[in-house]
Amino acid sequence: MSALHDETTVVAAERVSAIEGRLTRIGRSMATAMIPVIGAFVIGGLLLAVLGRNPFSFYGNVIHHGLIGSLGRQETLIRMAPLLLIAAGLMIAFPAGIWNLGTDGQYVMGGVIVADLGPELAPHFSGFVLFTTLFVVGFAVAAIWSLIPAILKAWYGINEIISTLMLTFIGLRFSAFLVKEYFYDRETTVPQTRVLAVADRLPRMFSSRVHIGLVVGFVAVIAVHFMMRNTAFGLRLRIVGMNPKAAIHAGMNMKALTLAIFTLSAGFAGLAAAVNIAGVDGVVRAEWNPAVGLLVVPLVFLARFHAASVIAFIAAFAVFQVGGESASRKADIPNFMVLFMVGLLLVFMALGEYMQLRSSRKH
Amino acid sequence: MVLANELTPSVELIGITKTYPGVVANSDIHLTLRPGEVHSLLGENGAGKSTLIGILSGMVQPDAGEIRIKGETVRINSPRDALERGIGTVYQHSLLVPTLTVLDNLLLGVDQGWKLGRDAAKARLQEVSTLLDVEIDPSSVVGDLALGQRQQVEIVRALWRGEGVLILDEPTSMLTPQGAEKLVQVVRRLVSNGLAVVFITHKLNEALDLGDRVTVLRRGKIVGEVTPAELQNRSRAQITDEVLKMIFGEKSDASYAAFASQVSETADETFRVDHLSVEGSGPHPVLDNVSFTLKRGEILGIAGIDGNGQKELAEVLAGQRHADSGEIILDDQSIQNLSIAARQAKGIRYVTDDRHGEGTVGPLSIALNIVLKRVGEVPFWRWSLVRHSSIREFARKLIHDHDVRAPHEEVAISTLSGGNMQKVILARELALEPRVVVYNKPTYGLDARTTSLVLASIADQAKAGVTTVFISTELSEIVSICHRVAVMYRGKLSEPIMVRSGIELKLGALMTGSTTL
Amino acid sequence: MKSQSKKWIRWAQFAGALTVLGSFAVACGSSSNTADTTAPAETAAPAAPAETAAPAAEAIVKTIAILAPEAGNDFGWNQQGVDSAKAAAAELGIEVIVADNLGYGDITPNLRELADQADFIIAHASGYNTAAPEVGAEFKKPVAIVDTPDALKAGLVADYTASPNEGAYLAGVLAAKTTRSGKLGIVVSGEPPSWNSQSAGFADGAKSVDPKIKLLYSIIGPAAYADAEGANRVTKTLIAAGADVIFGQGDGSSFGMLSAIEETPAADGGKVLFIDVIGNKTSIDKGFLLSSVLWDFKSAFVDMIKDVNAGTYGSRNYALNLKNGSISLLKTPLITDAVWAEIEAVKASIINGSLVVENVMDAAGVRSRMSKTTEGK
Amino acid sequence: MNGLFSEVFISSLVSGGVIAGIPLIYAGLGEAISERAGVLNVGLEGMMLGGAYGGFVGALHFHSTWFGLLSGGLTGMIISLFMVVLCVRLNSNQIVVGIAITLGAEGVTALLHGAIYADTYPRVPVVHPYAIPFLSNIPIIGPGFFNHHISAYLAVVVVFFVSWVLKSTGIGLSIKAAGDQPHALEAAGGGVHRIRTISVLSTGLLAGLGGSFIVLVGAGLFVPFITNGKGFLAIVLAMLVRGRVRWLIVAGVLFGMSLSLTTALQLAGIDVPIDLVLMLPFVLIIVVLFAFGRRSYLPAALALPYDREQR
Repeated sequence: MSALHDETTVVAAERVSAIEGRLTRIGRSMATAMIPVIGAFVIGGLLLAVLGRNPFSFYGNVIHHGLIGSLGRQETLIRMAPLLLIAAGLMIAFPAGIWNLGTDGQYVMGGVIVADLGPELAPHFSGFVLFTTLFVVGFAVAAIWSLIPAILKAWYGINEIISTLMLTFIGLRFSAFLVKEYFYDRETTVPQTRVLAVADRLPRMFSSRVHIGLVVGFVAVIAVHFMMRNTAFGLRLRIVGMNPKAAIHAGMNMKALTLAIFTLSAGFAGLAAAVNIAGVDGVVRAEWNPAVGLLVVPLVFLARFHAASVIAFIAAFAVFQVGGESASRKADIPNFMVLFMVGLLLVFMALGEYMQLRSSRKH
Repeated sequence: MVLANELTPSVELIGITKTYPGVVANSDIHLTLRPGEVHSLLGENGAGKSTLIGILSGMVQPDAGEIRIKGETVRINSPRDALERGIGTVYQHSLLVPTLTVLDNLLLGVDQGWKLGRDAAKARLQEVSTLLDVEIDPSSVVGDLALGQRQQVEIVRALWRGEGVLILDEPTSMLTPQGAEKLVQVVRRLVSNGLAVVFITHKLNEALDLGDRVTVLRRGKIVGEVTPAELQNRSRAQITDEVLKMIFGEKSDASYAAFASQVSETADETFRVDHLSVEGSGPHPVLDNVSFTLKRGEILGIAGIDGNGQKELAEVLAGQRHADSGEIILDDQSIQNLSIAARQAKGIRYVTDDRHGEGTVGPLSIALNIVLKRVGEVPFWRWSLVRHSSIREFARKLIHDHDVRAPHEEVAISTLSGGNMQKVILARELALEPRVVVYNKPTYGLDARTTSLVLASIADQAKAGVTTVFISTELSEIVSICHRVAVMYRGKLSEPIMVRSGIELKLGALMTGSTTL
Repeated sequence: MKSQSKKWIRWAQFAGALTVLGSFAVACGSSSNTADTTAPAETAAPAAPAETAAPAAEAIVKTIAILAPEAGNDFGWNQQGVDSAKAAAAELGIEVIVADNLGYGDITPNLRELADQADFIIAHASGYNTAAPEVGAEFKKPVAIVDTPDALKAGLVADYTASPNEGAYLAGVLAAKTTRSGKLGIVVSGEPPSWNSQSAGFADGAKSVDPKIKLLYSIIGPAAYADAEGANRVTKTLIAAGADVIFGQGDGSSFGMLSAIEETPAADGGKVLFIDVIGNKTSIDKGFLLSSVLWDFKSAFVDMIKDVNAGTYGSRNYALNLKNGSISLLKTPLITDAVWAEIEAVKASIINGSLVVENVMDAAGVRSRMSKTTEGK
Repeated sequence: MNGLFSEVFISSLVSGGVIAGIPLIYAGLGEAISERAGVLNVGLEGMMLGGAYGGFVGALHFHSTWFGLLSGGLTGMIISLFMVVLCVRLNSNQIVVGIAITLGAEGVTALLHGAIYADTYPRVPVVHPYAIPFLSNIPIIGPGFFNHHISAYLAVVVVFFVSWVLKSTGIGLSIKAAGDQPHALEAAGGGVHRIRTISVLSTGLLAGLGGSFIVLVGAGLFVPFITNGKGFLAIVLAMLVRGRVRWLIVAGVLFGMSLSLTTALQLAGIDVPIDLVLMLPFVLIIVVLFAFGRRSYLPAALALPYDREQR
C-alpha cells in the first residue's frame, strides 16, 4: 500500500511543478524549435559567406519575400495547400506503421485524371458541384492506384516500401503515357491536357490569390489529427502501427485496415493534386513530376503526427521555399542553395528533436 | 563449504545504488559472491533483482558504489567487460537472435575475428550439452525452437565462457521437474569446480534447496540473509517462516490455497473440441487430432513442455489461428468459422502468454489496454467517438477490483511490472461475462504472491461457472487448481485424468514422451 | 498529465516558430518593398478581353525577366535563352533579371514575383506556356512563351517558335556527307516537339544525300534529362551498331553523349563525331564536335521588346529560322570547305523557298523515318 | 540475327547493361549491410551523389580512375558520418536524416559543380577495360560480360566478400544480430553502436563507390543530379534480395539489362509508346517481388534506434 501512496505523492508533486514550470516550458519549447533553425542558418550562412554573399541580407530576403511581403506570403499560403493534404495522408499511414513512400506517384495519377476531367466537366457544372466532383475523383483515383501495394501487402505480405517506390516510377511513366495517348490537347504542340480555364478554378479568398484549397488543407490535417486521436477507427490504426500482433490478438481485421490505410493515405495525395490543379495549375503536362511527397515525409515525422506541428513545419518549409528562390536570385547564386538549406534544416531539426527528448527525459 | 569462505570472494558489491526516475531500484547493496557457493537471491517482482543482475552483467551502470572482482576494484562498463571478467548470465527473457542458428548464437560476441571457429564450437557445444544432459541441434534456427529449448541454449551460452560467476535469472521457470532436477545437478557440479553461482528466483523452496546462502531483497534493499550455517542447523519450517517475512514484510500469505472445488455432476457440457488438427512444416503435426469436452465451471489443465502445441491450441480456440480440420463447439453450436471478434462476443476469452508481444500495446494507457478488444463499442465509444470518461471509469473499477498497482489509469502500460500487466490482462478478459477462458501460462514470470492471486481469481471465476482451459508448464499450479489434467506432447493431447495428489511424476513422464499417452 | 504537457510543447512550438520567424523578418526586412503590395484583387478575375488589357501607351520596357527551367550555363537551351536575353537587354540598354533552375513544377510564385518586378516576361520553357499567360493577364504584363503559336493575345501574349527542322536538315546533310559507315545515330533524352522536329529534319536531310542511309534512333531511358550515364550507354550502343556520327539532343545528358564519343572509336577505328543542338560546346570540345544547330533568340527578344514599346505586342509571333539567321549551323574546323559550300547551297535553297523542309512535331512521325535494326543490310 | 543486330551491337547492349547495373550492385550491397544491422539508410541517394562528385573531383585532380574511386568511396563514407552521428549515436529518425542527406547532397554537389566546373564540363580520364582471358572470347556474351574496367569485377568480388563476412565471420554474426535482436548482441558482449557504425560507414563507402562508378565508368563526367534516383532503386534491390547479398549481382545486372532492352526494343522498331517501354524495368521489379518476394523478410529492429537501458 505504501508504494502506491508514494507514487501518488510523486504525481501530486509533478502536478505542482508542472504548473510552476509551464512558463519555462514554453520558453524551452520555443528555444528547441528555434535552435535548429538558428543552427542551420549559421552553417548555411558560413557557406554563403564563403561564396562571397551577405548571409544577413540573404536570410532577410527569404523572410521578407516568403513571409512578410504580401506577394510572396500569398504564394507561401498557396504552396502550403497541397503539402498539407499530402501530410494529412501521411499522418494516417505512418502512425499505422505503413511506409507509404509512393505519394508522388499517387499525386500524379490523381492529378492527371482530374486534369483531363476538369475541362470536360467545367462547361456543364460549376462551383461546388464541379470542385466536389474533382476532389472526389482525385481522391478516388489515387486510392485505387494504391490498391496495388495495399493488396500486395495485405494478402501477400509484400513490403510496401519497395512496392510504393516502384509504383511511383511506374505512375510517372503511366501518366505520361495517358497524357500523350489519350488526354493530349491536340491544339497544343506540347503534350499536355486541356486547360481548366482560369474562370473555372477554385474560388479565391479575402480578395487575395489564395484559393480555398488552403482551407481544405487545414481542415484535412486537423480532421485527420482528430480522427487518429479521438475515434475508434483512429485508435485501431494506431494499434496496428504500434503492435500489429496485439491488433490481431484483439480481433481486428488486418486486411480491411491495411486497405483502409493505403486508400486513405493515397487518397489525400490524390486530393492534393486535385486541389492544386483546380486551384493553380489547371493543366498537366506529360513528364509532370512535382516530387513534393518526399519532402513532406520528414516534416510529418518531425512533427510526430501532431496537427499543430505539421502546420508549423509546412508553413516554415513553404516560407523557405518561396522566399529562398527569390533570395537566391537576389544574391545571384543558384537556387540549389535552397535545397541545401532544406537538407541542413532537417538535419538540425533531427538534432533538435534529440535535444528535446533528452531534456524531457531529464525533467 | 568452510573452505570456500576463506578464499578471496569472486565478486564483492559494495554500496551499490541505482535510481531510475521516480524509483530507487537498488539502494546501498552489499553482496559477496564466494567461489564454490550457490547464492540465492530472493525477492518479489520489482524488489530490484533484475537491476542488480543488470549491474553485474554490465547492462546497467550503477549511480554509486563499488564492484570488486577477486579483490580488485573494477568498472563493468558493458556486458563485454562482464564476460571478459568471467561473469556469465542467463537472462529471464530470451536474449538470443531468433534468425541465427544455435551455434551462431553461441559464437556471437565470442569470436570477434575473421573466420569463425565453427568446428571447435560444435565440439564445445557437445561437451556442454552432455554436462547439462540436454540435446541441442547446433544447426537449428533459434526462432524455430520452443521457449524451453531456447532457455537451454541460454544456459549453454552462459556456461560457455562462465569461468568465474554464473548468474541464473529464474532458470527453472520453464523446465520440467526432471529438467529442473538436472539443472540442480549441473549447478552442483559447477560449484564443486569452484564457480560462484547466483540463483535468482521468487520460489522459496528452490532458493532454499539449491542455495548455500540466501539473500532477500525488498524494495531495492537487502533485508536479510540466511547463512550456510543457519541453513544447515535450523529447521526448514523455521527458516521458511522467517524468509517469508523478509520477502513480504510482516504479513505473509504466499502459500497456495487449495483452490479446487468439485464440479457439479449435473453441470452441462458447454464446450467441446473435436478432432482439431493443424499441419506443420516439421516432422509431426502442430496439432494432432485434439479432442476434449468440458462442463460448465470445469478447469482443464493442459501440461507439457513448451513448444508441444499448447500455444497453437490456445490460438486455434481464440480464432487467431486457422485449423485444418476439426470443430469447436460452444453450447451445441459450432464456432469454428467465427472471427476472433465474434468469438469474443460469445464469451470466449484468451489470456495470452505473450504479454508484451501481443497482450498489450506498450505505449497506450492502462485504460485503453483494458478496452483493447472493445474498440468502438458502446459505452466506451459513441458515434465512433471516444468517451474517455467512460473508459477511465471502467478502467478504474477494474484496476481496483483486480488490485492493479499503478499510479493511475492513464499511465502507459509498458511502465507496469509483469505482474501488474498480467492483472490488467486478466481484468480485461474476465470483465463482461466470460463463458470460456483459455489461459496460456498466466503466471509466467510472476512472483509468488501475484501467482497466488492470479490462481485464486481463476478458481473463483470457475466457481462462478466459467469453463476454463488452463495451459501451464508449472505442475504445482495445475495440481492446485485444476479438476482434470491432460498432457500435450508433439501436438497430441492425452486423455484427461482427474487431478489427485502425487500425480506430478506421472505427468512429468508424459511430458517428456517417455511413457505412452 | 504527460500528454497534456506534450500538447503544450507542440502548440508552443507552432506559436514560437511563427513569432520568432516574424520578428526575425521585421528585423531583417525593414526596408520594405512597396511593390509587394501591388497585384490588386480584381486582377484575380479571369483574364479580361485582350483589347481592354492592352497596357497604357507610355509603358516603356525598362526591365525584362527570363525564366528558365535549368541552369543558365548548360551550353544548351537555357544558356542560349539567358545569353540572348542579356544580349537583347544590352542592345536596348535595359535591365534583365535572370531566374534559372526553376524546374518544371509549380512556377507561379516565381512568375508573380518577376511579373511584379519586370515589364516584360520571357517564359523560356514549353512547360510554362499555361501558367505564364495567366500570370501575365493577372498583372497586365506582356509575356513571351514558346511552342504555343495559337496563344497570341494582343498586348499580353506572343510566342516565339523555332523552326529548327531547317537547321537540323542542314546537319543531316552534313552528317551524311561525313559518315564513313553510312549509319547515323540520333540520341534524345525525351520527345518534346522541338526535338521531334529536329530529329525528323535531320533524318530528311541525311536521306536527301543518301536515301539508303541508316538512321538509328533511341531515347535514353526512364530518367533521361540529367541522365549523363544513360546517354553515355545509349550512345556507345549506337556506335557499336555502326554509327559514326551522332546527332544528340539532351540537356545534362548531352555531356554524357560527348564523353561516350570521346571514349569510343567507330567500327572502322576512326573518330566518331558529334552534332549538338541549340548551344555551342566549342569551348569544351576535344576535337569531336562536328557541328551544332545553333539557336539564337536575341533578335526575337529584341523585336518583342520593341513591339511592346510600340504597343503592337501580341499581334504576331516570332520565328527563329534560317532566313533571319537565328537558326544556323555551327562551322567547325572538322568541316571541309567543300562540304560547307554544299551546305551553304542547300541553305540558300531553303531560304529562297525552293526547298521546303517538312516540320514534324509528333513522335510517330519521327519514328517512321528511322531505320529498324531488324531490317536487312 | 540479321541486320543491325550484329555481334558487336549485342555485346554493346550487354556491356551497357552491366555498366548500368554495377552502381546498383555497389550501393545495393551497402544498403543490404546497413539494413542487416538495423539501419534503414534512405540517404543512399545522397551518399551516391556525394560519391559521384567526390570521385569526379578525385579523378580529375589525380588524373586517375583509381584515385577517383578512392576519393568517391571516401566522400560517401564522410557523408555517412551524418547518419552515424545522428541515427546510430543520437537515435534520430532514420527516414528524416536520410532524406535530409539526400536533399543536402543534391544541393551541395549542384552548387559546387555550378561554381567550379560548369564552364568547362571537364571529362574524367578514359577507363581502360580489362578483358578476362578465355571468358571474354565466348561469342556474343563474352565481350559484354567480361571486358570491363577492373572496378566492375571488383563489385562482384566485394559482393562475395561481404556474403562471406556475413555468413562466416564474427563481425557478420554481429551485424545480423544488431539488426534482429540488438539486445542479444549487447548481452553477448558485442557493441551494437560499434557494429552499426561500421555497417553505416561501409554503406557510405560502397554507395560512394557506386556513385563514382557512374561518373568514372558510366558517364565519363559529372552533371548535377547524375544519380537520378538510382539510390532509391538500390534500396529496393537490397530489400528485394532479402539479405542474400549474392543475388544482388543478378538483380543489378538484370535491371541494367532491362535498361538496355529498352534501347534494343526501340532500335528494333517495336511500335509501342515509349513510356510503356520505359516502364518495363520497374514493372519487372514488381513482378519479381510478387513471384519471389512474398513475406519478404526484414530485420526485426530495422529503423529502430538502439538504447541499451531500454527494453
